[in-house]
Amino acid sequence: MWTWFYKLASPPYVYGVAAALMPWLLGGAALAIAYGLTAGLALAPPDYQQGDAFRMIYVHVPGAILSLTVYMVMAAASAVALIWRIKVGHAVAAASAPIGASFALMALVTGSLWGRPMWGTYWAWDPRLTSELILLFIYVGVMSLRSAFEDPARGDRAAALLAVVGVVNVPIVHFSVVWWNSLHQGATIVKLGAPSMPGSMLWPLLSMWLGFMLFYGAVLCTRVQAEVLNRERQAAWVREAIKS
Amino acid sequence: MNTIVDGLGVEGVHVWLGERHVLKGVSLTLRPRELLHVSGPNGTGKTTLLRVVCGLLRPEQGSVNWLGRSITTYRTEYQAALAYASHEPALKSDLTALENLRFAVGLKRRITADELLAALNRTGVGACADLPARVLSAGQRRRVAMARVLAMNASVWLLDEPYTNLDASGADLLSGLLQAHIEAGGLALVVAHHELKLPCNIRRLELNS
Amino acid sequence: MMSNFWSMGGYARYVWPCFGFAGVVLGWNLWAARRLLAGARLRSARALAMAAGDAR
Amino acid sequence: MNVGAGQAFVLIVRRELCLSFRRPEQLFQPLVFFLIVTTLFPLGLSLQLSQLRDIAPGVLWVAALLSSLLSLDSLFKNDADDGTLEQLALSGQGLTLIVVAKTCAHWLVTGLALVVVSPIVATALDIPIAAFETMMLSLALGTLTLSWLGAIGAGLTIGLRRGNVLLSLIVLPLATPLLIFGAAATERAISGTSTVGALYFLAALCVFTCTLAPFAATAALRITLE
Repeated sequence: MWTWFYKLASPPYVYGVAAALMPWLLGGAALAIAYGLTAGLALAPPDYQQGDAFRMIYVHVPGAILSLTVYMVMAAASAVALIWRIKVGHAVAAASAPIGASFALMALVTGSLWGRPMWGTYWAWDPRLTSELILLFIYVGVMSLRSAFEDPARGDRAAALLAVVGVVNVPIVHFSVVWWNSLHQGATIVKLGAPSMPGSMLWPLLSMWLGFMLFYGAVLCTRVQAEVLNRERQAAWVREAIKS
Repeated sequence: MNTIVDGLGVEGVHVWLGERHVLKGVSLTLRPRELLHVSGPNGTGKTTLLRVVCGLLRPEQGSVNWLGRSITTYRTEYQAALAYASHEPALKSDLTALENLRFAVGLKRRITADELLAALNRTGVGACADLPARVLSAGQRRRVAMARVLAMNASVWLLDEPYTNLDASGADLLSGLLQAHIEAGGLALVVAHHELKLPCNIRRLELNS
Repeated sequence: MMSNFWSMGGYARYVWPCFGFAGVVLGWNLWAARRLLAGARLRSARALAMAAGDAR
Repeated sequence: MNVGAGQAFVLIVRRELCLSFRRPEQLFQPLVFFLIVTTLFPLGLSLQLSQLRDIAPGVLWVAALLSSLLSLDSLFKNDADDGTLEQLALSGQGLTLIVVAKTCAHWLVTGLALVVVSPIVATALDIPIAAFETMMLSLALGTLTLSWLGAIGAGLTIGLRRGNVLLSLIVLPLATPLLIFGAAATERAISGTSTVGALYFLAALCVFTCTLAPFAATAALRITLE
């Protein structure tokens, strides 16, 4: 009954699929990001409160969403890998961590660049940015733990467990930071990405988000190929795979 | 497929440690009244094999069975029947020899101080019972570790280089204990890089790289 | 018209570094992933060559 | 003849306590560290006494987290190094029971001790006596939760050479909610406002962590042992 599942998760299959998917995902990402940038930077009207500074949300918001999405993918892959002892799950988790961390870093830097004109300071201990920072720390912890082990299989499983523990903790951290923030400052901070946006502002944002998702998929495909190869050096299929 | 109903069976065990393929399909069987002597040059996976048989290391392929059942599903019962002496004596240096035994054996079975003292006396370290383990010599520590194996009343002995640091009388003592254990219906797996001189039936398993 | 676009309503010194940094992150991701894959292929090829050498 | 779980639990706790009291310096070092760190803050800031009271909860809690982390490193590592952890793992008692017993014993000798000395630090930081009760309760809940988070981290970093730094890197981000609610409870107790909300959150975190962390810590130990 589970054979299809294991076939789906078999290293050669995953390697082949990742190699085949990668150019399509990258192409799609390029298209979506190109449209998002043009429409977001040039066509969308300036915000009536924030002026042209609001355009920074076109990279900040997708970056922040992706940093969380990638974490969810990493934790899910880790859980699958731990429970069913599927090596490909570790490969996906190991491939996702640096990508997610880079997105978290992007969200932090772009967020503080947006904060300077809006709040008058680069860092205001805004709850979202603070929990993003802690997310970045958790990413760094997972990556350091994986690389600290001499036995890669053990490093994989340790990092996977930490990723799963982290996924329970991320919402708690976010909630507590929001609670803490409401204690210290009033809700004077301008919300990033107003809830009701006109279409000319919203479509570029959605397009950027889609583009970032596809981009993550493309980079994930490349990285998963590498991680799968690193975990399956002796297998016979590797000979065929690296010839092409 | 050989299902050993009355003993220990290891079937086609493969273990990789990092990049190294340490155990390549090792199989063995061990019945009561049998002693298996595992030998081989350094780095051939003797200790790894022992850790697999204990259940401390999960093999990537293959299985270990006790009384015909896998030790992973039958863990508690297997562990209750098992005494493992690792390469290091596994003593807390701040605890006395007697306390070391009490805290280790006490988790396995209910035991009185007198029984523990008797075990220490049998291995010739009864006089050290109340000394902290850090002041004992390497040979004495080894004897305390041996007393722990005795006190566990286990039918399966898994010993990793038990003759290390023992003097001539200690080695004779250990051989005698092994002999008595086998004759009493126990089974033992001993990792040692030199010959064992015992009157009982010794089977050998030589690991090569 | 064009200079109006580049000045971003006076926010140019925040908007362009922001997009620039995002671009750098995306570029790094692509570059690092390719490099990782190239390295993995190289090591696999070496391991296979060594295994073939052992067999002979 | 078999040893029940309750007896085994008591035996392991006794073993841990016995080991701790044979090495009293290991008991006192984290406490002294706690005292020193809290002394460093006022010296570095050279504040008026009234301002000291404003930063006191944060200082107290950061120092408490850091000093608890110091001793977490040795939670499983000492036993792993001398081989006794293998003996415990093969004792026929479940690994979860061993983890629970060891962590509880660890909290008794570190967390509880920290709670006991915290009034000294609090006095030095000009925290009013009326706030002591809340402060000690919040510290007790917080250190217990941290012991559990730390057990996961300690299990994951057993065999590693630079495990101590990595342990902090892993555990501190997870411990941020503790710091937030703990310091908030203390702060509110000082200013005389209602502390119930923060304490409830802290208690909820503690119950939640104590329920799930034993399984995570056991899994961590299995990964690094096997």
